[in-house]
Amino acid sequence: MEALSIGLDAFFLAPFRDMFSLPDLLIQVIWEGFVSGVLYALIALGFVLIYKASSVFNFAQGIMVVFAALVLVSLYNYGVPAWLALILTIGVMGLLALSIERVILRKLVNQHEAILLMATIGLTLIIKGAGQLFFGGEPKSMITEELGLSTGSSDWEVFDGIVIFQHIDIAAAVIAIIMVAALALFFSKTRIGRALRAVADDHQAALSVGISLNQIWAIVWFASGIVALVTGIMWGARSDVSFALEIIALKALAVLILGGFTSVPGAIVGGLIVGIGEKLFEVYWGPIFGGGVEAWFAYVLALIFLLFRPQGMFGERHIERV
Amino acid sequence: MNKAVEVQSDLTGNAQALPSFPHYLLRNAELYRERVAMRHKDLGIWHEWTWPALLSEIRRFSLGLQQLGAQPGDKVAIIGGNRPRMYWGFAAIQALGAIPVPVYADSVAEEMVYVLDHAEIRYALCQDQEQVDKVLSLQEKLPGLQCLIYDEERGMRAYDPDQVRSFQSVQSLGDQTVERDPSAVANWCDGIDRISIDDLCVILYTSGTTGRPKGVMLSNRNLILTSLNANRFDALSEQEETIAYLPLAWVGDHVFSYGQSYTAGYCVCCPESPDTVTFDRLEIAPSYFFAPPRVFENLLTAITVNMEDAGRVKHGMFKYFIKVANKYGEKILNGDSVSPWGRALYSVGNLCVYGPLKNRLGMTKVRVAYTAGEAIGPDIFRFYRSLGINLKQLYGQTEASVYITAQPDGEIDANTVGTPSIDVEIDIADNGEVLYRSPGVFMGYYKNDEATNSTKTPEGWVHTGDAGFIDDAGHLRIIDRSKDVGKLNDGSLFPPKYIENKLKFFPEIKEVVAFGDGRDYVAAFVNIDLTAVANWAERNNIVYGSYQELAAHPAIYDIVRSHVEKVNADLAAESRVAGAQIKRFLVLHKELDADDGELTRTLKVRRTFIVDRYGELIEALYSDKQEQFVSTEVTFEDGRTGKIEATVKIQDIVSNQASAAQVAI
Amino acid sequence: MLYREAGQFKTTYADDQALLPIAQDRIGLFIILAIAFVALPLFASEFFLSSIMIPFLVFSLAAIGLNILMGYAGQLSLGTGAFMGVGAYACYKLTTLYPDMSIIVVLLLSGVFSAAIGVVFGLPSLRIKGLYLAITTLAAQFFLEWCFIRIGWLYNYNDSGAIEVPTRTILGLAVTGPQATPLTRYMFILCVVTIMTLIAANVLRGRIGRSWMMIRDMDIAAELMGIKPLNAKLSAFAFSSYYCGVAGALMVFFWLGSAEVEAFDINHSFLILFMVIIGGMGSLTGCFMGAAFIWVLPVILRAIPSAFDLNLLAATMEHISSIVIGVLIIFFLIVEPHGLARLWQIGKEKLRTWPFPYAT
Amino acid sequence: MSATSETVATQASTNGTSVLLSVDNVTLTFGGVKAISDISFNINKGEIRAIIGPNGAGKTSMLNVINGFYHPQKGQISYKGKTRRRMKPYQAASSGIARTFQNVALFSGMSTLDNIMSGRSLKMKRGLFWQALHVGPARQEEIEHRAYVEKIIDFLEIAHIRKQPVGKLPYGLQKRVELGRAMAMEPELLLLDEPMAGMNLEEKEDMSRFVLDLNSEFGTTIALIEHDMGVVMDLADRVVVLDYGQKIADGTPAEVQSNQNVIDAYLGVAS
Repeated sequence: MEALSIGLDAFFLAPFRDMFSLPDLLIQVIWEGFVSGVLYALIALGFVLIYKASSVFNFAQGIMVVFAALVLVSLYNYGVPAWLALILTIGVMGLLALSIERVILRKLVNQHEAILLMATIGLTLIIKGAGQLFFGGEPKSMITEELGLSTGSSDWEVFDGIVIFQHIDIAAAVIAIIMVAALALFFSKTRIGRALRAVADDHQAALSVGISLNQIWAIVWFASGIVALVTGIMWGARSDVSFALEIIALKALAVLILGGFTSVPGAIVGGLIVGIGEKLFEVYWGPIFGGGVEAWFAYVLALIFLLFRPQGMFGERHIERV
Repeated sequence: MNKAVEVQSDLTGNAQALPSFPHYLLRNAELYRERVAMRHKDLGIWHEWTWPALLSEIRRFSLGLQQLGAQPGDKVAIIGGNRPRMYWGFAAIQALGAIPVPVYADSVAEEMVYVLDHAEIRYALCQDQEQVDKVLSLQEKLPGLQCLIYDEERGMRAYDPDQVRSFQSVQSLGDQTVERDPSAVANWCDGIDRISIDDLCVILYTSGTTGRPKGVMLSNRNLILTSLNANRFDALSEQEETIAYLPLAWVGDHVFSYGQSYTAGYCVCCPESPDTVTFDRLEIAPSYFFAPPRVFENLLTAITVNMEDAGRVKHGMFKYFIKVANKYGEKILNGDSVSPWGRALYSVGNLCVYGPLKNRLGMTKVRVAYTAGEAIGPDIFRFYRSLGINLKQLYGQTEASVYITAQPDGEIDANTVGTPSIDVEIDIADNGEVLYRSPGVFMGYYKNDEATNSTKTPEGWVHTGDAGFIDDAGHLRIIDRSKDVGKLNDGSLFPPKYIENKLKFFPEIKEVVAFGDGRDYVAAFVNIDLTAVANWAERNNIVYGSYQELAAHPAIYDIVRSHVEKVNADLAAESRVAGAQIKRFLVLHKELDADDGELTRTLKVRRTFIVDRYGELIEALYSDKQEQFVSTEVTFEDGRTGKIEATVKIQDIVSNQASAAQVAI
Repeated sequence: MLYREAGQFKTTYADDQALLPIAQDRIGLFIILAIAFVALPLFASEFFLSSIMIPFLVFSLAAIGLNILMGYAGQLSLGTGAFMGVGAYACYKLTTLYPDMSIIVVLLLSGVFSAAIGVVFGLPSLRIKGLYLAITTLAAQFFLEWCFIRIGWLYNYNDSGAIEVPTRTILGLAVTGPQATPLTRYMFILCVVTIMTLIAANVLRGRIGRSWMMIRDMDIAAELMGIKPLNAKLSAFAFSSYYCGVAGALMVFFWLGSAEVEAFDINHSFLILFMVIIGGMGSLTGCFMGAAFIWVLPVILRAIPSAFDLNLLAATMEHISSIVIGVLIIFFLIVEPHGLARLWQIGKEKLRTWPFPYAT
Repeated sequence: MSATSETVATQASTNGTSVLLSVDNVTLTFGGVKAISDISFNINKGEIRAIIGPNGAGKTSMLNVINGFYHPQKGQISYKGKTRRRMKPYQAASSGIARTFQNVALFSGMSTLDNIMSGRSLKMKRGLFWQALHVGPARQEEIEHRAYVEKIIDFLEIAHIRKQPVGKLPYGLQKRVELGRAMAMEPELLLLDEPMAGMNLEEKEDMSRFVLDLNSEFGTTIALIEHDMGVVMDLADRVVVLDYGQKIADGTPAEVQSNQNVIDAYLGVAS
């Protein structure tokens, strides 16, 4: 009995006592979580863009992030000026999108979702292999300063403590917000954006707008390529540009479960929940389990969530017909 | 118990024969205790009966039938498809001294009533509800009918159980008899021993191209001696396997699947259903196979059509090796000398094409295959032989218990029907008609002495009704029905079937009716083969809505015309028939159909019927009209009748002039 | 062409429902088994046995496990590696706790643990379908990986964090550990894989296998035929995980000799997944084909540079083989989504109907 | 079984035939939309009962309620004297209700034989152990059921497609296989959702024959939805007519045909 009550206390009460005893740490943890949440959300955003338009669950989004960052860094290392490298990288991502549409998607029209998913897993292998072949497998540093991003940090004194904000993190948050806003504008204000929305609902309707399905697919893959590039820069700036990122990117899957496969707001909210949640869990509950719980928290959270709401936060319940 | 009878056999000396098929059943049950006598694919697998098991089934049924009151001399109809119980019926009935009368299961009620009534049927063994219903609908016309026995249970609940019984219930009647009186089995055997070799064995009704069917009475002697001789001719043993798929009431099936099986002791396999014969044949791989030319034609058409869909390389390879087979295959089969290169090529072809093809056709193990009933196209005949299948022709009749002539191994010619079978004598009458005499010659037509006397001479010679001659090698050649061979107004010879067969050998052409007797020139109706033509149309993007539309298509006319021209060229090359070239033809707007009475049940053309039915079309052929409207009454599969109407185009042909040299001859 | 089936007929349902009803298939299988059981042990080099055949068999078994779940029961899984890990750690714990227990018993029991864990993570499959389910298996993958690292008890608190395979004998012959020869290990694995494949084939053609396929093809109809989705799905998870678990134990005990958590990571799960995709979902033959392809292809690719005296780094070939496999996966999905097994089946059908293009 | 409240039914109908299933005041709504409102009717043992009505009349929903796929908000279903409010589809299956679907719902990856064998799932009892070895009882069981299934194959005349995958079969044959699968369950009550939809005349005649034979030879009670009035009039003993989720008529084919409501709602529209 004694042991049990201690255990319950350790799990259900002690972490909260810790939170309130050191509020500055709590704020720091939440901030850290918020920033990684933003990055999860960005990756998830890439998924959502593609899934909405083509029902392809793009497993390669994670590797695209790595790939974009690698291309950028490597180009710079070859002596290309940073701004030009950025433009060239955008070009490379465009080319990638186009060839994916031409070589893979076009051949797999109307196939089952699971088959499309597996095709993107194959794509992951190809991009990964090519990335390692051309740029080497070892981690590289992001050219943060060369791109005009600050690497400093600011301190904020609060609750008798200090909370440190890395400038790059602030930039990440700001850029992410700009990006989401831009996408929202793109979707609602441009002709192509509207067509993209139409495509998500009804392929025929999209055709009547006068844009071919193939074009739309190329465009969404390009768009998520750019999202990947931005994600890659931000993430690279915080740590290194390495293939380990690919595994972390899988967390975006958990984000998608929370937010739903087709919802942009869902991706953002889901990303933040996962980001903040796993940091809090790691710091306050992690010690109970011996640490390292970040590795699985997102998935288990998603799993528990799924059991209660299989359609996701923003998804609608389907009535099955027979 | 097995009393062998010494029978005189003119050509080959004395032969041992048992007096009846039930005797052979008893013998086989002793002799071949472990051998499978019969197989039936039912419910997905092959059920087997060894000879002793077969004996037991037949005896139980026979005893049950006896309980139902069957007497020696009673006629028992057997109406159904190739199912074991139908075959068991024969021996079970014969064991009681009664006479089985197999009836074509697909004959319509009126046809059936004639036969059942004429044969004074007392019992009927029916396959299923359909046949039972058919017989019951004729009940008032069949006063002697005692009881119906059915094989398949389905739908048979609502019938009077005294009048309509299941096969099993009759068998259990038999079982009860044995329970009551254990000596019943011995008595049953004694009954068999009382059967004499000269007793009536079976009555087979011939559908006949004209007039009422005639009941051919065959004695035990007829069938048993013929079967024994046939077995000896092709060295058939108890090792053979055959598949029974032809109509039970047809003499061919009766001899192949019953007579020869009982005398040789070989196994007969019944297919699952008529639709699955091809597949079932593949599974069984018979060693002794019989089919009318039509089956071989259809098979070849199917092969050709199938290969059209093959890839180019494979198709090319197929064509090449078929050519190789054409060149060497028959020679190798006949044991003639072939160059080592030819043999090598042929064995490669055998590996790549012939072997697999025979495998797909289920003919891998075929030792002897026969075609008979009609003339087979020489190309078709050679095709199968070149694959290494020992296909042979035989010439036979119901009245002869099948065998009149057959080709011995190694003496094969597509144009002949072989040498006289064992114990058969052949004579050619002055008018060219073929006559024969043999132990198989029938007893007479049942209740029709007039017909018997006009067919069979007091000396035992039988008129075949076919015209033919014996060639230098001693082989018989058949030209046509002797009464059908006619003359054009200019006196030239007109053998219609000869012409028709030549045309029918083209895959696109299914049936031809040629006219010319007493006319100025030869003209013809052509029936296209829907399978072959539809496939061709599909490949050439020809759109059509119906058979009628397809038949009237100009492209079809072009094809047919080119075939007619080829036949004309052939005819022109033979002085005797050069005058019989086709001048005008039309493609019929409907398929000739047995349901409409245009074909016999064995799918032979009913010429006189067609002349009546399509008189206006024939007149149009002999006028200068370019088309003719026609309205025809048809019977649909469900028995309803309707009319189809069409305007049929008529095509002229510029005929080849017989060469001057030939005219001079 | 090679199939001459004329004359092969069945007189009982037992024959008709045999695993290999065609005589030629039986002969073919017999030849393959003869090579595997007789020719290879006699003639193959140690390198060939230990670097190609043993991993090939291990992966085949794991692929069978995944294929049962994915190809037959239609439940997507990305956690194969972790389930293999459960088997491996269970085997290690059991054999170190009870050193006297026969290694065969230990091996078979270790699958039970993996099956139990599989059932736990399969529970969500009752409410979750398709891609969503993949996430729960990912949860299993990462959670279990974490367990393998953090729970020291699992590896007996080794400093290295790895499990080291002790020597175990059967009838005095060392089958695991450093003393076991590649030949012994190969023969042991071969027997296990052969028997387990046979069992899988039997289960798949019976009521249970059919219930999985019913759920896969049309879950609503299956339920209306009286299949309880709970039983069908969980039994598929259990059966599949059992196979993965045994494969994992075999991998460590009979191939690697020692293993850390990396041996069971997500990449490993993907590797098995690729084998199933390329081999063919819903086909046992495909599992072997896929395993051979994915395992042997890189070996060949690695051998190419040395054959041409090219001085390429091993890592480079690794990358190239990754690209090649990726391309092949996409190629197969485009050309034949059912993988090598379907290609084989199509080819076989061609040979059966030869010279015709299709059966009539 | 947990969610069933059982009451012993005292219904024995007036004309001596016993009621197999009765639907009492059933209402079914989807998100506020009424698919079925307050419908009552019954199915007698051994009869062929047709449910007809224009598109969207709630016919398929009715079948879905009967076999437990939908749970009605109001009303109850009594089957063989037991009243259930909520029933799982597999419970319906094990209590002897089988069905076919409007759009063929075969197991497309399996052969005709396996599809029909799948209908025997409930009848097969052998556990994993015997299945794994495939000797002894499991094998024996498989063979026994195969024999039963072969009778169905024979009954439906589909021997020639026994080993073919169902996905590639023509539609008419698929419907036949689906009927076979339902028959394999040896149901007491068989629900057929438009068994003849999309068939040509010949196929319809075959199917009608099978339905009638099935009813008379196996004694299976049949409830079917059908659009073809001719077929319904030929097959059905009694007909219930639905329109916009409400029952507008119930009686013999002749009665229904002369019912003014039906003529207005259904026949009027159709002609």
